[in-house]
Amino acid sequence: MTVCLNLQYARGGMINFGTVAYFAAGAYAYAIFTQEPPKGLDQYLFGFDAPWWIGFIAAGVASLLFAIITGWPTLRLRGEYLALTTFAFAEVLHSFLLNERRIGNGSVGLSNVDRPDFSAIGLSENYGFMLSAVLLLILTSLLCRRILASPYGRAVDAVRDDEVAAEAVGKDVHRLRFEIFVISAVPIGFAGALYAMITTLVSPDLFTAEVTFFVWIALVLGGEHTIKGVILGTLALVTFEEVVRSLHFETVRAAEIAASVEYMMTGLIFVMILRWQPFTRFAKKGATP
Amino acid sequence: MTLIAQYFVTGIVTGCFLILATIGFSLTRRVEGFLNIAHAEMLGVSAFIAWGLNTQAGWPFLPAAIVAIVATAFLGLFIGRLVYDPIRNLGPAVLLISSVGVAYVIGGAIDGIVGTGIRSLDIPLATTYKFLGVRITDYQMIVVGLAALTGISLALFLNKTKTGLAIRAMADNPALAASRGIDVQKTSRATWLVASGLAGLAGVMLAMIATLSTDIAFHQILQILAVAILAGLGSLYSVLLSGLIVGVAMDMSVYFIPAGYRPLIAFAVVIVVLLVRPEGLSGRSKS
Amino acid sequence: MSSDLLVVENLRKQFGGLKAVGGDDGLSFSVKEGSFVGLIGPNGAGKSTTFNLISGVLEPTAGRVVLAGTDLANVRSSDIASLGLGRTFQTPRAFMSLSVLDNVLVGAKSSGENLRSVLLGGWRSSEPALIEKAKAALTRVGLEDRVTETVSNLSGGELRMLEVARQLIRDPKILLLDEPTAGVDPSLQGKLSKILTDLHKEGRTLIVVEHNLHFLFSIADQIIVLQQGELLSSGTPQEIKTDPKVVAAYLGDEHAA
Amino acid sequence: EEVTVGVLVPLTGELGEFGKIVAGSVELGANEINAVGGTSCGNIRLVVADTGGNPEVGIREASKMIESENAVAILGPTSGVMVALVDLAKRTKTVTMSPYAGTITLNELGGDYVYRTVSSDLGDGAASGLWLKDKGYKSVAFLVQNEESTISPAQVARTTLEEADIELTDFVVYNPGQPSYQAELISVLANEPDAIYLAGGQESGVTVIKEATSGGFEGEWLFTADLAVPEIFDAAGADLLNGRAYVEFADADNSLMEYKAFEALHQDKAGGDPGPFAANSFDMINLVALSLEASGVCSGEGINSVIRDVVDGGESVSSFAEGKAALDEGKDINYEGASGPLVFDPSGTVAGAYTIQRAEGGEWVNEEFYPASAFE
Amino acid sequence: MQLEVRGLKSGYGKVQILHGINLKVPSGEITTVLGPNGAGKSTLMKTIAGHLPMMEGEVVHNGQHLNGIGPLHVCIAGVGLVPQDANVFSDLSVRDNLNASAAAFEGAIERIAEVLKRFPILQERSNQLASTLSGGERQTLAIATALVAGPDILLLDEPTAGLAPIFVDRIVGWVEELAQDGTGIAWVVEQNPEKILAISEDAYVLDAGRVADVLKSKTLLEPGRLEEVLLQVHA
Ligand SMILES: Nc1ncnc2c1ncn2[C@@H]1O[C@H](COP(=O)(O)OP(=O)(O)OP(=O)(O)O)[C@@H](O)[C@H]1O
Ligand SMILES: Nc1ncnc2c1ncn2[C@@H]1O[C@H](COP(=O)(O)OP(=O)(O)OP(=O)(O)O)[C@@H](O)[C@H]1O
Ligand SMILES: [Mg+2]
Ligand SMILES: [Mg+2]
Repeated sequence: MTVCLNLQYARGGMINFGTVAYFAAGAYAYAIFTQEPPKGLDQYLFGFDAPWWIGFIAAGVASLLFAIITGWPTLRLRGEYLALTTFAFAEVLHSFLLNERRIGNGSVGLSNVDRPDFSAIGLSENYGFMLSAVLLLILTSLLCRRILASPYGRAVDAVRDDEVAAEAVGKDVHRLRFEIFVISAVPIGFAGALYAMITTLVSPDLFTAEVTFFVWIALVLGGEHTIKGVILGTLALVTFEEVVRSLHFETVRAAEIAASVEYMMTGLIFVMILRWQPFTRFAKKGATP
Repeated sequence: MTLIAQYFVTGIVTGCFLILATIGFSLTRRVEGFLNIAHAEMLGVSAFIAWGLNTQAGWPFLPAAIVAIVATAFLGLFIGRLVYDPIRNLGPAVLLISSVGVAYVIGGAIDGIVGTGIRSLDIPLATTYKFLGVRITDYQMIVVGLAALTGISLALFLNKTKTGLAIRAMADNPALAASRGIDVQKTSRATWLVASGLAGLAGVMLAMIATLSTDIAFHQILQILAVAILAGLGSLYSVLLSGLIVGVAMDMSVYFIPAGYRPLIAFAVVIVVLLVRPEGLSGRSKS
Repeated sequence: MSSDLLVVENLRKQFGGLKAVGGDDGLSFSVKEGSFVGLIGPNGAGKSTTFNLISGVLEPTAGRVVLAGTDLANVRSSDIASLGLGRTFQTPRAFMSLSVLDNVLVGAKSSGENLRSVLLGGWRSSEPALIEKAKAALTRVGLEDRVTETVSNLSGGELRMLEVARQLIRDPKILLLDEPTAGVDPSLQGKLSKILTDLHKEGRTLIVVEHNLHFLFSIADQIIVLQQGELLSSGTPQEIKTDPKVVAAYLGDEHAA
Repeated sequence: EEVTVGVLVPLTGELGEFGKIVAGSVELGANEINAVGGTSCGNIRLVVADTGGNPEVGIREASKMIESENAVAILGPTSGVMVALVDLAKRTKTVTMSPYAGTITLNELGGDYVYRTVSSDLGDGAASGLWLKDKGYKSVAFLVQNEESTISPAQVARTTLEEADIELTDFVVYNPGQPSYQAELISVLANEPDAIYLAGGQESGVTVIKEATSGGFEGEWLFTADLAVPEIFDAAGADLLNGRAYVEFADADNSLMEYKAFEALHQDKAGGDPGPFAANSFDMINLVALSLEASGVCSGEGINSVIRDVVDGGESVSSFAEGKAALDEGKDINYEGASGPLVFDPSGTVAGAYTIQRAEGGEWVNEEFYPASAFE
Repeated sequence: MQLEVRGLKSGYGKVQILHGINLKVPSGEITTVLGPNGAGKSTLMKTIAGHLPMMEGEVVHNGQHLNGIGPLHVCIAGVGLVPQDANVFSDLSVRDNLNASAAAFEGAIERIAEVLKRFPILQERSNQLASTLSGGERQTLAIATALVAGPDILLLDEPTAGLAPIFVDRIVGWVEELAQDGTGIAWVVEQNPEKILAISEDAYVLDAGRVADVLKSKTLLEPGRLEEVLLQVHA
């Protein structure tokens, strides 16, 4: 549980355009690079059997490349259209991975993904991953902070608020948007790699639109504007999910009822949290402007 | 050649279903200003009410369908007032996520009440007609007919009636609308009724052509989104065109590439069109 | 003798069937370096559209704009701005999520706007000077008390002055102002007129769209009058005031005196 | 004293129907076991969780069962979840077992800690292919849901047909969850095949059946296991199926004594006939209990070390009670399951038998039985 | 018949902007409201029209209390507002703007016809989206949409900002006629104050959320007097 909690934690740290596509790109890249070459029933074509850190770098590079590919044509889009088009790209990637068996083994996915050996540095696996996730999170937030607190971040905000006016003072809107788009994809790729290590499996099923929803939800729950709020929101969401799931059922009927009630509860609590916004307030209180 | 024509016609039908499913969604987006993810679940609500009345209570299809549509409309109104009204000023992102929550609640409730398994209405098997070698069933014709009817009547409603005009004015600038004698609350209620009623209609169509499982409704949200984006969010007339484009593109694609790629096609079309027209087909920019 | 800084040649813009600028033949005029031009005309004459065409916000249907020898065809509006052109908008455009100070700072060209210097932190040393400059600009437009506020708290007139401040920090060679006094109270109008004459004295070129003629005629040295997208008249304020065509189309009787 | 066994099945989503059968059957088994005093590790306590068929949820739920509930075994995951759990099972030394995960991926990954009481999908494919060939169709169209568990058997069946020179008019892979499958059907119908092989879920299956029929399809059908439920007659309409439709699924040999006993038990305790995979599920819990008993070690490791032995060599037993008695006497046992003899191959998979049933009078009735030996 | 504002306090959220305003807008008269930027003129207008909640005080029109009844009922009670910004439905055509604004009122059809006659530009542009109108055209439309309701009291928040002098003349003339027909008008003014002061009775000078001075408008027309008053306020 801790592992998964912290993984989500890391995932939630990716703000801005966080969508499942870059996450998947990272995870797949990691899997492909560390995978043994195909054999037997495997239908994928590549597998480089590289050590985990090469896979990790590859994950960052892959999501970077994917961000470049998707970012370039979508530059002209704004606001919701941009968000929804990246969403569309994610769906395309999903459908592609599902149908194109030569890359990721189709719907089966790649299983038994390599993971680094933490025992070498004297850590149990769970703590190892937890630590990596936290590390990734901290690095990412620091990076975000650094970028957002600079004139660069100011320009990015300005572009978001009013593109025409930003251009009128000489801001290269295209460059700024493209850069921020690409930069924010990289940590997501890394998180994807981490995720692949933890689950030891990548398959299209893991990277559905729900993951994107999850990120959005976390963002909104925590209030969109402070990094702290985002982290809080994610934590709250994960904890909440865990609490709902931590009840165990000893009869089938109970589990069955619980399954539908759980959905309803989850939904209800979203609605209520959003209505009264406790986390936003908390984050605002603690945040230094 | 007939084969291609057949794909085209099927595509039109698919498109018309998408239109029915999307148009209420777009209306909500336009007036209430957010993407109502729970819209897809409203289709499910209506489909299952129709199913329940039809197969469990033994009603004929038509009254069951009408009751389902009306009930869905009022449920939508109820949810709108209960959930969305109080948080309207918190912004579209909050509303959107709340609607995900609502979708969960509805989905869970349907799951709990109806349970898993397969359901279909107690109606005769579709009858197929052939025109110039191209097949079309009576149910498909109903879908096409209703899509056309809905499109036209919605256009008339929005342009020619006071309520329609009020809906558009309020969508644009609610504060000003109030100062121009438009009852914002009443209008908002009317919108929820109409949008949910449209979802109800699409749900009944869904029940008519598809086999119902508890999650089939939610599966539709991706395509609804695709059509809505392509149309230009919140624009209504372009939904008609964009539904047809997506439907035809998806179905025609089956002729050329494996059918598994159908959803990919829907979004690929969206991406391609948006690259040419960044604000969707309607091309209306919102600053 | 100073040369033409801005040349507009046969410029035309159509929206659907509506000929907003340039009529059939296109609009042509030129502006000398260091001059102070007033651009007036009835509502819907195409003044704002002309600004949008010059600054690259809109693409012309035909014709061209030459700024300091550079043909602006296919030059992006951010690049035009970098060439030294500044402009304000008729409806004030503020960056709503930023503070008043940051709104002005966005106008500055900071070294901290490329990623390398952001990551290395090299921009920090130059920032204080920019902030001073921004504060000075805010003082000049009378917003010195509101530096840290968020812009959504500003009133209509204040927003307009904020936009002027954002341009001041940029030191533009040529500045296009679209109705700078609309909604600005008389005492601030005085400030504004002082700012503009100062800028003029510093040798900058100004083009100002205004309906407030008392204000404009007292500071501009040349007036261009548009009507239905076409050049109706041009000349010194004195000439314009008495031009019967202008009186009929724009000024109305009482100004004729 | 208790020993915890996790039941991880889909209770919601497309496979919910099967998940319930499996969970119910495991519960039945556990009650039987506890009724005779439980294992030497104590009574069996079940914890049940829903995966909704989602591997990520599966991993999370399984980790929790193992970490916070000390489950010694996880029973019932579907294919996708099962594959996702392989690594976790081996790492945490927890036995993971499925009664219906036919996925071919497990043919490679399974074995240690990972078992199934059902044969691999490849067997299904082979059985279907065999049947289509034997039936003497000249042309067959394939409609296959876009999932590994349907595609891989379909590919095996396809090979069989190709070898037998039967014309394959279409091989359509479609996505489930659509309101209509008209587009996918166009070319299939245009080619007028003798039969359609439909490997899909229930919801898509029913729609496809209706749309094909109303579109003028007059040939016969062969379905795969998902449609082997009685509800299909209600949903699709019995007249569309009677005399024209067949279904293939991995099945217990219901001529066996052991199966009959299970059937009777099911009738008695749960009411009604056991559904698909019920016997396989019943066997899982018995295997776990017997292994616990045999090894005397109350952990996944204990189960794993003896699970192959309790089904091989020794006195034949067909229930937990019998096995317990035999073990108490110090004998080796050979558990003969309700679903068949249960011998694990190196990948932890049992060899399976397959049944073809025919639609008749609104019911599935037996048509053909392929014992495991048919595929040697 | 008149609109009377007594001891009005209001603001945005917890921030109080207006600190007790007293104001009368008699029927058939034009009352000007002036003051420096940020004095609270728009806030006053918005509060009267029901867009901002009142913290204290009351607004009475025709014996009816308008406190807290919301913008719709203020409008129905006969008080119309032309806001300073966002004052048209930008996604609607000019014609639909007028129709939507008239929908709830009797006699609106005739008033629409009259408005179109007075401002032929609106007729010409009747199918154009309001968002694409020029600044002045939009301002004209904004006033027109408020007038088609036939209000008893009209609140104008800088209605002539950005209008060409010739248009200003026309609007001033029109408003004067309305006043003669009995409409009470509150006019927030900055540009062209002379034209409005010339036809108005009382002038309220606002500063920092308070009424700094109430004068006869005509007195402000003396050369330099206006600047003097405003500068005094600033000091
Ligand atoms: N996007 C557009 N689509 C259609 N017509 C437009 C568009 N933008 C402007 N127009 C029209 O072009 C004409 C010129 O508009 P412009 O804004 O340039 O006028 P202006 O001279 O600035 O007037 P004002 O003094 O009222 O601001 C107007 O009639 C306007 O309606
Ligand atoms: N939405 C808001 N939230 C908080 N404060 C606001 C808001 N709008 C305006 N203010 C503040 O209220 C004060 C009065 O604003 P108001 O708009 O009423 O001024 P005004 O007199 O109309 O000025 P102008 O002539 O510039 O339009 C200003 O100090 C402004 O900063
Ligand atoms: Mg203009
Ligand atoms: Mg104001």
